[in-house]
Amino acid sequence: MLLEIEGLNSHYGRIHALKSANLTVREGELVALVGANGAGKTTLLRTLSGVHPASSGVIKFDGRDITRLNPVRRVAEGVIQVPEGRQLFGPQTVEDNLRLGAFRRGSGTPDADLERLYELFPVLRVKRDQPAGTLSGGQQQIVALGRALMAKPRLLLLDEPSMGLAPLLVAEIFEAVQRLKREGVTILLVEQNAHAALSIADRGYVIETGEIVLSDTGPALLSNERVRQAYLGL
Amino acid sequence: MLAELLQYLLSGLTIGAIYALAGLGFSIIYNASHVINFAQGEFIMIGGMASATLTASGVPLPLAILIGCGGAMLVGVAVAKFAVERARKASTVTLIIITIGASIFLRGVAELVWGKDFKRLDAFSGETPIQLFGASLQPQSLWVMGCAGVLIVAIGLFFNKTLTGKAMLATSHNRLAAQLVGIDVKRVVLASFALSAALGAVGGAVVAPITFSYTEMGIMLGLKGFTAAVLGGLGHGPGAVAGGLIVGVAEALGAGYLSSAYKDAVAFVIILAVLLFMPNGLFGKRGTERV
Amino acid sequence: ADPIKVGAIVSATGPASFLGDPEKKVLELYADRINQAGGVAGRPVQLTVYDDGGAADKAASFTKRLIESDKVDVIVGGTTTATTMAAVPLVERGEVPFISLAGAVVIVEPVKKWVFKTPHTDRMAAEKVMDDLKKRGLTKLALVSEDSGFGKSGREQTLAVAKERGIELVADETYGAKDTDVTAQLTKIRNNPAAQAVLVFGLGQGPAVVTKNYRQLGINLPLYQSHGVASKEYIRLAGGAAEGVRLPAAGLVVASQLPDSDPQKKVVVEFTQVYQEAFSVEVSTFAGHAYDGLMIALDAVKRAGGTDKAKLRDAIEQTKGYVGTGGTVTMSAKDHMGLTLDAFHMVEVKQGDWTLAK
Amino acid sequence: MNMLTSHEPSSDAAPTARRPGPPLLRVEHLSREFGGVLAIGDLSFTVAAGDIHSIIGPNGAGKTTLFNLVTGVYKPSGGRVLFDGADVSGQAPYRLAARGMSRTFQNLQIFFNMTALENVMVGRHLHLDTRLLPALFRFPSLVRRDSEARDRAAQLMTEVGLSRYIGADADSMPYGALKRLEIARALASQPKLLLLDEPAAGLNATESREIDEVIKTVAASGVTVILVEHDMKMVMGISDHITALNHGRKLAEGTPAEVAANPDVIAAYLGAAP
Amino acid sequence: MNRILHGRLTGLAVLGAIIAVLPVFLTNNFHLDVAILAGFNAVVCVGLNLLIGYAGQISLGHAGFFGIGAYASGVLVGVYGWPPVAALLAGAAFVGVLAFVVAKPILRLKGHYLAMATLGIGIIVSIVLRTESGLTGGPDGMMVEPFKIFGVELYGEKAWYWVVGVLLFGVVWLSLNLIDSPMGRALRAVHGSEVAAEVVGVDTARFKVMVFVLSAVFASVAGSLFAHYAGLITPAKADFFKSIELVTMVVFGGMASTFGAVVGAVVLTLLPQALTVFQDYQQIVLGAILMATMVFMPKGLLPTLAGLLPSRRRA
Ligand SMILES: Nc1ncnc2c1ncn2[C@@H]1O[C@H](COP(=O)(O)OP(=O)(O)OP(=O)(O)O)[C@@H](O)[C@H]1O
Ligand SMILES: Nc1ncnc2c1ncn2[C@@H]1O[C@H](COP(=O)(O)OP(=O)(O)OP(=O)(O)O)[C@@H](O)[C@H]1O
Ligand SMILES: [Mg+2]
Ligand SMILES: [Mg+2]
Repeated sequence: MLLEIEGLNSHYGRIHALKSANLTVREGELVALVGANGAGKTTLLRTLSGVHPASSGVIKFDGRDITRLNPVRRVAEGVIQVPEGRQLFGPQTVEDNLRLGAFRRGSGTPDADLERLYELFPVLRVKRDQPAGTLSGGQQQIVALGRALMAKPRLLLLDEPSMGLAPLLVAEIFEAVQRLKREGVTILLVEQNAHAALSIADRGYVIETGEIVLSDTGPALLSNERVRQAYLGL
Repeated sequence: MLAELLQYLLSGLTIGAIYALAGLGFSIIYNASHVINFAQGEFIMIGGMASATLTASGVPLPLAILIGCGGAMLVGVAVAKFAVERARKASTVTLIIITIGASIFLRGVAELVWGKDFKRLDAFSGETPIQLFGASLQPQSLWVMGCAGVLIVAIGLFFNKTLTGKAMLATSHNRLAAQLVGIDVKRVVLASFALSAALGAVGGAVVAPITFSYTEMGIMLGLKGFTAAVLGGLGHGPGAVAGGLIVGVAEALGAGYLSSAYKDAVAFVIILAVLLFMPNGLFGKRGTERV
Repeated sequence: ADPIKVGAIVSATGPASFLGDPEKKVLELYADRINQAGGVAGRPVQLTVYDDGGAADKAASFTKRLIESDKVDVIVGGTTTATTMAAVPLVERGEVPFISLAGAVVIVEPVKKWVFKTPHTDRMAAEKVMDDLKKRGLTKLALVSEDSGFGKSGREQTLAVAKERGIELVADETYGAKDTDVTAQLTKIRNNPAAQAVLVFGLGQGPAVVTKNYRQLGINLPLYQSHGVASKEYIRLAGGAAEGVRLPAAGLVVASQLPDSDPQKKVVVEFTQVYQEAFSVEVSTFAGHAYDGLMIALDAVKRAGGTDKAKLRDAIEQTKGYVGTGGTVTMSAKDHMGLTLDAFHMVEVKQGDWTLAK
Repeated sequence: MNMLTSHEPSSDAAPTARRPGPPLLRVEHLSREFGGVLAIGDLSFTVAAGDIHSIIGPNGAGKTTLFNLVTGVYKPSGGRVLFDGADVSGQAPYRLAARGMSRTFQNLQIFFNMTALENVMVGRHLHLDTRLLPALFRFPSLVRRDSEARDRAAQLMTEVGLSRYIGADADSMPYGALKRLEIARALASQPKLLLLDEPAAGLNATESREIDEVIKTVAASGVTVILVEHDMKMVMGISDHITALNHGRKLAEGTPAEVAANPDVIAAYLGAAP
Repeated sequence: MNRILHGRLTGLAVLGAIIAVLPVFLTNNFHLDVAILAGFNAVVCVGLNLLIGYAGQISLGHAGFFGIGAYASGVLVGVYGWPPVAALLAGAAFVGVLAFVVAKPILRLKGHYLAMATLGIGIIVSIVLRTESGLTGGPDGMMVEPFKIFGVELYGEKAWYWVVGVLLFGVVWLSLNLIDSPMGRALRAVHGSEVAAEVVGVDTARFKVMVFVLSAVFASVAGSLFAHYAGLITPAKADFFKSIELVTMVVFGGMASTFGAVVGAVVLTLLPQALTVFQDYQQIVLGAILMATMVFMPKGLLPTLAGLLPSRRRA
């Protein structure tokens, strides 16, 4: 068990955004989390990264309780998030953004990784010296993903990685996610493109107004009537 | 005629270098947190007062400056830790008001510690003016300009070439994202305050022989430093230096050729004119936010 | 017994702090001493001091507070001409005796019913300097004045006195009270071949900056200052640059050099001793001004037999032969200062100390 | 009353047939460069009144830039934009809004210092009394119209599916809700031309279908819609006409079926026929 | 948000009641004097809050406008013998025109650059006031004649208290009206996102200029009346520090809250007076209070305190 969440609660002021959530992710597993707008998906990821405090409950990573660790320590443990809305360092160049992704790995030269990333997403190479903030929406999304990969995550938290991407790229991203999984990275994937997410996921969770209401294997959820109606538009 | 002009230029450059040093301090903190630290002037004051009083009681100058720097750094870290960091979610204006509060507080403490009178610090390498084509230059001016020069290069390298420097910048651009890549944003902000406090203190020490040091010396220098930093483009080190020199020279020429009373006005008219055509200062980055 | 309520507004901080700070200290020191000695006519002195930071509007507001809220019997202070003049209409309207510690002649000319002052006027300073120039056979003077109340008034008086005494003003520059660099103005004077001597009219650190810049520019003309710098502080700040500077000052700064025959000698020596013992810093004439102001007020309380404001005012106006740090004071309905030129000494800085100029 | 269709009657609305109407927007040889790179190059196309006209293309093709040029957020480096018969190139956005354009943003532009409802009310700006004196002295007519605007804004929010956020502060809303909020705000100004930049981003399939409905209703009421979207199900389902861009230039144009079958579009964008 | 902040009528009623009852507790002229000064500051701050708090445009030069108003009255009445009311109006008109002329280019600037530009304008104004001593009396200021209207001289703290009280009440009323109007919403939208405001038809430049001019005129009128009341004005009233003080009051009380601006102005006018008891520790205490308040109440005094009350959310 790489990640274990037990009875996790989280608030924004008086708003109870996450209600005793229980969730587990095994080492090497790809788990999808689906839910409507405002269900609390982003909140869950933010609480996992430590940028939003948990009100109660326990988060265990690799057997250790990390509920009270600060974000920096969690990143050091290898918990890496691709945040909603991309959150780039706008005025800094694309390459600086990517290098900063490797910040926690210290001063070692991540040039080889950078090169691999450029192979994977050629547009990054083209735009490497441009301020990240001036890129198109989809290009920025790729920078955000690339930056997270530079950190060599153990647990990758993806918050809607396909948002704003052209169909071709969506396919590429999902392929990349699968490849990462094959390389041993554990992934928790939040996606509005529930169909694609559940298709590649080992298991999935459904969250509604802050509560986890359903969990099953990916294929089972895909054929679940409730899921089909509420999230797949079928 | 030429000697007169040269004299004004030299005085302007000296004063300008002082402003430049103050402006650099603003830029550093801005680069780490987008906070405008109105207590920057007080760091300068601490440096000036510490070196003046310590040397007066027999401490050798380099040691006195070092102690001043250390003291200023402690104060800077305290301001960052107990005030700025705690109000992290507050708006920029609120943070500015906090630093104003800090500056009033520090001035009050300084008055208790050092008293209200002016302190004198001997020039580092004598007071015999250097004669240049009929104009004279104080040796201390060279110290000021030299310090400004060295520091701007060091700071430029730091922010543009080191990962730590880039991490500082990143923190100011997007604190959330900085946390998510593992940057300890609190430490970054503390470090930036420590760094600019040290810088301010060195500045205070080298300018003290020219301006005297007193507990209120930071007010004017702080204001002029802010001016220099904005004129050059906030966060841009060489810009702050250029801004400082421009303000200093404009003042000296204004005092020389127009009227001493309007010398500050001359500087501000120039600044307004620059901002009209370059809304982000001389070297400031243009907007990188898209819709 | 009812305390005698003495109010004070001084500029203990701000650009005039090197005047106001000693003033504040002296007032507090002597109020204590007098109370320990049993007060005045059996009544203790209750002192309320406000620091106006050198700002005229703050001085006005504190004056109002002293009159309206603290209900003081007499006000000492107004460190600078500006703060004094801000208080003047209020004390006139509120009918409270007011003894200013500032220099300009406008404070007491024309005479205002409730307003008095202790230091010599700027006009006297100008006269003293002109006399000295004449003695040295110099006739062309360059003036550098501060753009503050004292400096402006001093400038006007200098212009007037120069005309009277046939001295030609060949340059007329100004600087700001907070300026840290005056080389531009001094450069103009250096390049003016007519100038034979330079007079600086200002307070606080400004004149010290001028002095330093003056030497840095290598100007060798005789340099005069006003009594606005008559404090060791000035010499300390200007350092070696102050060597040879001349200025008119009260006897206090050269206490030990005064001839024993001088009636002031005993007073100034004793005051110097008390002051230096209490604060272990060198005495300044400004401290003396405050001392004189307080003493004249309390002396008047004794003579007036109480603190009725009208009687107190009359008693102050009738001060006769009071020997203070500034000289022997004899006031009248036409003269609310009561000092003559005799008590003003031309002093010169030699080896970092004041000496009576020959 | 259905707010989405309650626009002021426009004479040229032709709701009957899906024949292309007269052009409402005409883009001629438009270009825009950033630091020497052309984000839009020599682009020309027209949008017929009453149509739902989609712009598709790979990331970085220049779709958002095109929106910014059409709505006056950026000034073109060359070419013209004609709206409703008039040359409006380089006009300020607020002038274009007065002419009847409104839009949403790919990078959310929400008034986070206000409530959700107030955000939508700002959308009614053009239809309210915004003079200083009536505001200072609170003229009754102003107050009355303002409260009508409030009701109207609330109804619009309901129609885009935001009824539960009517009283909420904008800064407490989740991403998907904010996308809808932008649509409501844009609709509040009762535009002739509505430009939507990825309205379905961040919405799941079911939620996207809701937005489909909203767009269709709006279009049915005679509002012309230009849509940028990567959700091909939505684009192919509701568009009357599609223009595909690549590298700032036109790649293909036509009905959804035509464009979807175009080999260039498939190669550059779709990957496989949807 | 709380009812107290937004319920216009409740807020106005409370303000009116406080103004009406306060004199009972102000036992001497000095206390009235402080209240009057607080009132003048509050008037300026309410206007400044429209600009800073609502429209999100910083100004570090507003004391300049206050100063121009004050000196217009001082000079026109004292030197040229104008009737005070005419001088006040002329000052306000001049400030209005000046603000209008500078606003357009300046308000294109953002954030700290705007701060710098407004600061520059304020400083230039104060330098002119300090230097043109022929008219203005120079650094030490000038005396100003009392305010006369219809031959009646306004004299004494009592009379002025009511004048300022009514003025403040009026200004607050106008400000509340403005904010609760389409124009007010447009101003706040400018703060939130300028492009978004533009694309729904808000001429952001025009609204920014308008609110800048409006707040400058508020400051000028307050300055004129202040000059007559105080009888002495100095360039310090127009300088950078005064501008900073005004901004501090607005932020301290609570940005984007009209009553917050009033509270900020009142508290920060009283505080230095109250702190004189600390003697040499005055500055330290003032600085500490300022810091602590902003650290623990980053939204400002009033909004934070109001937030503590049980609040009913609006539907
Ligand atoms: N900063 C905030 N302040 C107050 N409430 C918030 C804040 N952020 C989110 N919420 C509330 O928390 C709940 C969960 O929001 P969250 O952003 O986690 O949803 P989500 O599932 O990620 O939605 P989406 O798919 O739209 O991104 C929502 O009801 C939202 O209104
Ligand atoms: N302000 C700018 N400075 C520099 N380059 C820019 C700027 N704006 C846009 N670009 C460039 O123009 C190109 C087009 O960007 P645009 O945002 O229009 O693409 P898009 O088609 O909307 O893409 P997406 O589908 O990813 O949103 C991109 O390569 C981008 O980097
Ligand atoms: Mg989310
Ligand atoms: Mg786009």
